Amino acid sequence: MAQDSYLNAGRRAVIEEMTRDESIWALGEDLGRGGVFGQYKGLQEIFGAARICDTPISEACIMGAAVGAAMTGTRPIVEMRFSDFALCAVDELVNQAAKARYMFGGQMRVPMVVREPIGIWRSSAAQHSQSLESWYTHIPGLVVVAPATPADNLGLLKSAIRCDDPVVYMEHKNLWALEGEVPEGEHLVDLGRADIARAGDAVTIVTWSAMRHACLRAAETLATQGIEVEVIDLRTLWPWDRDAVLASVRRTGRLLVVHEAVAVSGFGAEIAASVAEALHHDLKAPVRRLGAPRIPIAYAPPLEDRARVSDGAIIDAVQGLVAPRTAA
Amino acid sequence: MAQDSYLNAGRRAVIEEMTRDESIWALGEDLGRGGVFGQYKGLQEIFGAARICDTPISEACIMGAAVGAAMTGTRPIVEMRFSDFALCAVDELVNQAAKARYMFGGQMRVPMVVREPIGIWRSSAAQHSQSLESWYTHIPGLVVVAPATPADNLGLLKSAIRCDDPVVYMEHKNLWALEGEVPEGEHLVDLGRADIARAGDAVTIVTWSAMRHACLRAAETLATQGIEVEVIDLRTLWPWDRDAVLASVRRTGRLLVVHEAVAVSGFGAEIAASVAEALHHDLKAPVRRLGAPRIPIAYAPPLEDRARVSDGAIIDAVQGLVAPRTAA
Amino acid sequence: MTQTKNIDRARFLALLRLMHRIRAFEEAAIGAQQAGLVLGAIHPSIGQEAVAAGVCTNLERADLLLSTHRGHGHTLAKGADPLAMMRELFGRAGGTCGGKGGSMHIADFGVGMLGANGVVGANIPIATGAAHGLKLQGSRQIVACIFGDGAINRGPFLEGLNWARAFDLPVLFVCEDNGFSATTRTATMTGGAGAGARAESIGIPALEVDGNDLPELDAAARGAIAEIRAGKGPVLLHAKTYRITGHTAVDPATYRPAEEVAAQRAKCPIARMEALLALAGVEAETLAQLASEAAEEMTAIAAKAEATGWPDAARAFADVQDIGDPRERAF
Amino acid sequence: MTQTKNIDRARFLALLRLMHRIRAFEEAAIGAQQAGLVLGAIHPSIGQEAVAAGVCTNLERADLLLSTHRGHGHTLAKGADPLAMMRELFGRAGGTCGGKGGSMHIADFGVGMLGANGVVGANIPIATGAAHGLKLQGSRQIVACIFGDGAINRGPFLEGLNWARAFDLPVLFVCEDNGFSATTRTATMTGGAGAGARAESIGIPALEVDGNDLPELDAAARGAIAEIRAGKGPVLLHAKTYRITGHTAVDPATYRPAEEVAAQRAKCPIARMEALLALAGVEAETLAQLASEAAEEMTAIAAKAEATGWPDAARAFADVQDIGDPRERAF
Ligand SMILES: Cc1ncc(C[n+]2csc(CCOP(=O)(O)OP(=O)(O)O)c2C)c(N)n1
Ligand SMILES: Cc1ncc(C[n+]2csc(CCOP(=O)(O)OP(=O)(O)O)c2C)c(N)n1
Ligand SMILES: [Mg+2]
Ligand SMILES: [Mg+2]
Repeated sequence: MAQDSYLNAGRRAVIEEMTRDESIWALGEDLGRGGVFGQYKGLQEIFGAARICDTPISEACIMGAAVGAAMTGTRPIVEMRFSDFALCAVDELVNQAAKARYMFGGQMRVPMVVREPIGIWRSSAAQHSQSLESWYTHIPGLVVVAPATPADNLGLLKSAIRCDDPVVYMEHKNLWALEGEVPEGEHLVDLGRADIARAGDAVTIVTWSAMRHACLRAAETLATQGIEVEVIDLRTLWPWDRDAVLASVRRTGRLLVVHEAVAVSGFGAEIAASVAEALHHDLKAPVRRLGAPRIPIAYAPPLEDRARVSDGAIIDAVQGLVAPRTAA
Repeated sequence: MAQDSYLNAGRRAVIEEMTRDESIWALGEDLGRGGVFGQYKGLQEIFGAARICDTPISEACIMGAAVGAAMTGTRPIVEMRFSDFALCAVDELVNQAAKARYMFGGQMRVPMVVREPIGIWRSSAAQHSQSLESWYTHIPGLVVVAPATPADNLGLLKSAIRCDDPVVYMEHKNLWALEGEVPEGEHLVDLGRADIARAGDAVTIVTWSAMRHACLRAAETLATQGIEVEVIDLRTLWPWDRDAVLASVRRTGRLLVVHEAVAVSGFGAEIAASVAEALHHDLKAPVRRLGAPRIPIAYAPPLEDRARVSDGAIIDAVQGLVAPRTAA
Repeated sequence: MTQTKNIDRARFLALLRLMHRIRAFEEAAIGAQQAGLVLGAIHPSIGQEAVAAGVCTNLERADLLLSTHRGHGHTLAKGADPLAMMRELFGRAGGTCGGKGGSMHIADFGVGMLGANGVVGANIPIATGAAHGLKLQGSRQIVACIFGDGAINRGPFLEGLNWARAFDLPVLFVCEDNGFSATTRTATMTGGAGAGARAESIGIPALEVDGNDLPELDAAARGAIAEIRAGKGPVLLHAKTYRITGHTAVDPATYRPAEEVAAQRAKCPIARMEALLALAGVEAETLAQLASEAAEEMTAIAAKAEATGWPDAARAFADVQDIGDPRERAF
Repeated sequence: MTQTKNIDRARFLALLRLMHRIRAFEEAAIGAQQAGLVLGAIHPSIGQEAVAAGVCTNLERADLLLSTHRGHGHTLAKGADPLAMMRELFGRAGGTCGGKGGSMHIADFGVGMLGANGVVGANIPIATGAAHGLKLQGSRQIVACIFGDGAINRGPFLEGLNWARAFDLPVLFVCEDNGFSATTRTATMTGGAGAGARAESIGIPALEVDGNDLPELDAAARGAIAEIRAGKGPVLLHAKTYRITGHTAVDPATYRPAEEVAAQRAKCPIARMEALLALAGVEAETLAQLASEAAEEMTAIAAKAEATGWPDAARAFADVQDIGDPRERAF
């Protein structure tokens, strides 16, 4: 184990996989200068300009070209820069990449990873801050991943690159600098498997991406109040680890889902609904969700902060869940 | 009251509103020849080519131009032909139309209606059959409407055209030919208000669009078995009529949400989760959702049918909800 | 306009036969649709067969092709099995895509046919990326990408062409210009001189040909493909033709005068090819036989398709993706 | 290159003053960012000020403007209040957008400035549609749409230009070509001769000018705008300039040689305008005063912005849409 950053872990995943498999290449704007966050720093020097491929500002063609390139036996890693710009390439992802394998009767597959950094990043405003992971979970054919730790960014990105289907891989911009333990040898994390980030039996918190850390902070505080929560970091949103979540809620009887995206029709709705359907009779309190209000992300800090799920809100929600029921 | 078709009712809405307000115009491909389904038939003859505006095959520009035209005081009706093609214009809708009012601090509004027909239509396959309404409910700034009857297509489309914010207006392709009673005078239906399509006290079914009719058919059959279900057609998905739904479930104690879209992260998840959160202690059975499996829509009828929610599935689900609980 | 006795008779007889087969395939499909056997939309390419024949005959089997919603001709010309295609249109087992795609999504990767597409212009970035993939792998294969005149007004046309030029990719762009974008005359919605001018402004050489003149098209495609295979990067071929039928098989196309259609029918590439071969000494009987053989072949194929069973309904859940249960929470 | 004594001194003094104010505004903003007062990204247009000045001075107040992420200069030149702009960058109350937008989303509808945009090329269809709206309403206003050289590789560029031509709309497209798409040299990713050639291929007349030569730019913009206002449809102005700073204020731009930047710095439009005015007899002192006045103005404005309070947090929930509770189910 060594300390490394979330950003470097992702970079290492790309290096290891590109070294292992010559058919892998990366394409996107400014990759030769390291990409917009430095995730690709030095990679063009290692792998050359053909495999770390600078592209025009043509998101639709970046995505569409990756589909064609995947059909011809290469394995593209698509860099979308900010997930917001992936909205310029939705036909290519949703109507083409996601459906091709099925629509053409399984004649081929479309192995590609679409890296699209999500999340609020101080004062980046409405067009550079979105988290739309729930959209992709709704689209047949897509795998959806949102890592929260350096180790997971290594292990999940490697698995995503090895996946034979299109993967929407959402790193969180606020996590680039996060340091953490990262295994030194080959490290793969299975897609579809959640991580129990903290064990507890009072309440099950299901979360992912940057909110994992907020939930763990809240859990510390709650522990000092004698409330031990279990924090499950889903890591993969499709397929999500239903078994892990149901097993936990069966024990705790209480569910809180926490995500940064807008609450309305966020992926938390799917989890809360699934748990309510499956475990209604085991629940000791109603399922509960925390997510952003249905507002665009504003620029000014005091406004932007209103779109954030705070540690305090998580603590309050947990306290509400464990409080004895009072007549409404 | 007179009989009219769903298609004609929409056409009448456009005629009435364009007659009332000169700033309204419609833009899209082939509108001069009536549009792809005939929804605009004869309108260019009435309103001229400037107001019933044929466009190039440029979905991104159709949507983006509508944003600019709305900012300059006109009220565009955007025709996307099939909701699937609206995926070529997502940046324009989500990053531009939906956010402009907020992002620019309320300096102006973007009054536009985006008509994008949804739904499975026999053997139209994966790129002409999608229902992505849940996506739009997740986007701050958008109003989302999905009418199910001729009268509602008249009254809701008129209200959508009068709305000062962008409205995603999703007609269902399979309903074009549906006939029904349509009021003769001015008929407006408020956005955000559900329709209790059938009253009952055993189970609350929440649905919208074409599934309203499947639910009503199922309700007939169930009534013969002594099970009286309440069928709520939401009509507007954002804002949805929370009060109507909660009031009904408070009475029935049972909720089934039925929609044609993929179940995973469909808008049914939002409703089921909301009801489970708000009415956990009133529920006599777990909330329940019916939607499509997470598969693209196939072409061949036997495969396509596997993506449909059948009347039988609705009946089974209701029966399951009212059945006495047996140990699992 | 090609008008000479000195044409390669064997070659053009074979291509005429191919055009007849394309037409017969579509006529059989339209008939089947009228009989309620084909449930999805059909976009016939009747009158446009020369583009399919002239382009695809110059491709090698390993070369790749991307097509449009109006792609039966291209697909047949690339070597796909018409019975599998017809089964696909009927939605039956053994269709090219197992009945999952239908007319707008026919693909046959076995012959390098990487798909029709239901989204106008969407095939252009995919084709460009396929060429990018080939180049990365050092292949000598090339990619042909056929699209309509309406597609040049979509953004992906610009992005794909610019990309192909920026990376000097082996791709032949073919604008199959039938004058219409569905029911709209493309010229009324299009600025400038069209596909060729736009390609040239992006640095891509463009050739304009009479798309109903098969020898002219054949020569142009052959030349362009040789250049592309030699590594000179993309070329655009702009083939002007005419859509004799409506946009779909059920579109009466009343938005254009009957005289226009009649005049164009007389210029149909099959009629022209027949006239040319007659001039070159081919007997009328031989020519007539090609037509009737094609009709017979495709009628038989339609009958076989009709006699084929449906795909197993469980296939609805196959080939979605390797992980995750597609049935989760449904029903 | 303009080199004459016979220039309109008053006009160009005013424009020089405007360029100084733009530069001073951005220098103040960069300083404030370094001091931690501006939290969002800033894309400076230092070295590109002539484009803003030359285009916007020829617009009427009622005319409309759409800009990019690099839009401070355009916005100031269109007449927006620099204090409101600075407050927006600081995220304070009284910002042009109430602090909701920041640098990349400045808009001032009061002076016809319909928005910067955080999405490259997205302003082009919006501008086209604004012009469409104006035309429908029989207005004499026109729309100017400024975008970068990188934007011409995005699909909306093609779609917007074709649309503007198809409907003969009153829009001036301005390609502010600074040679870079973020950290990438645009030429390495772009086929053909650039914006002008692409416009012409779509049937839109194009003018290429030295974007650091204000008199040349001014004359070209004036001529183009007169034609557009006369109803002749869209024109594209391709202004070649250079981005002296990095892509953002924190980009050291080490991907280009220092000599290149130094050479370009010498050709900066402010220096060139000063030289020209000196040649025309304007005293050095007068010129120096313009610079120092601008710096003082913007320093004072930054101080005022800093002294301004934050917007009321409750505004986070305002102006989302008329119906529906934005707080539903959150927190
Ligand atoms: C993005 C998109 N917009 C609209 C359509 C509907 N549509 C299908 S074919 C067609 C006309 C296409 O014209 P062209 O590209 O010239 O091809 P042609 O049909 O003439 O072969 C249209 C508008 C579509 N399939 N995709
Ligand atoms: C669609 C989209 N892709 C990528 C970006 C990231 N980005 C911001 S500015 C920029 C460079 C734009 O270059 P150009 O259009 O020449 O404008 P300049 O920055 O040179 O003024 C890029 C790639 C973006 N904002 N939008
Ligand atoms: Mg056409
Ligand atoms: Mg630039």
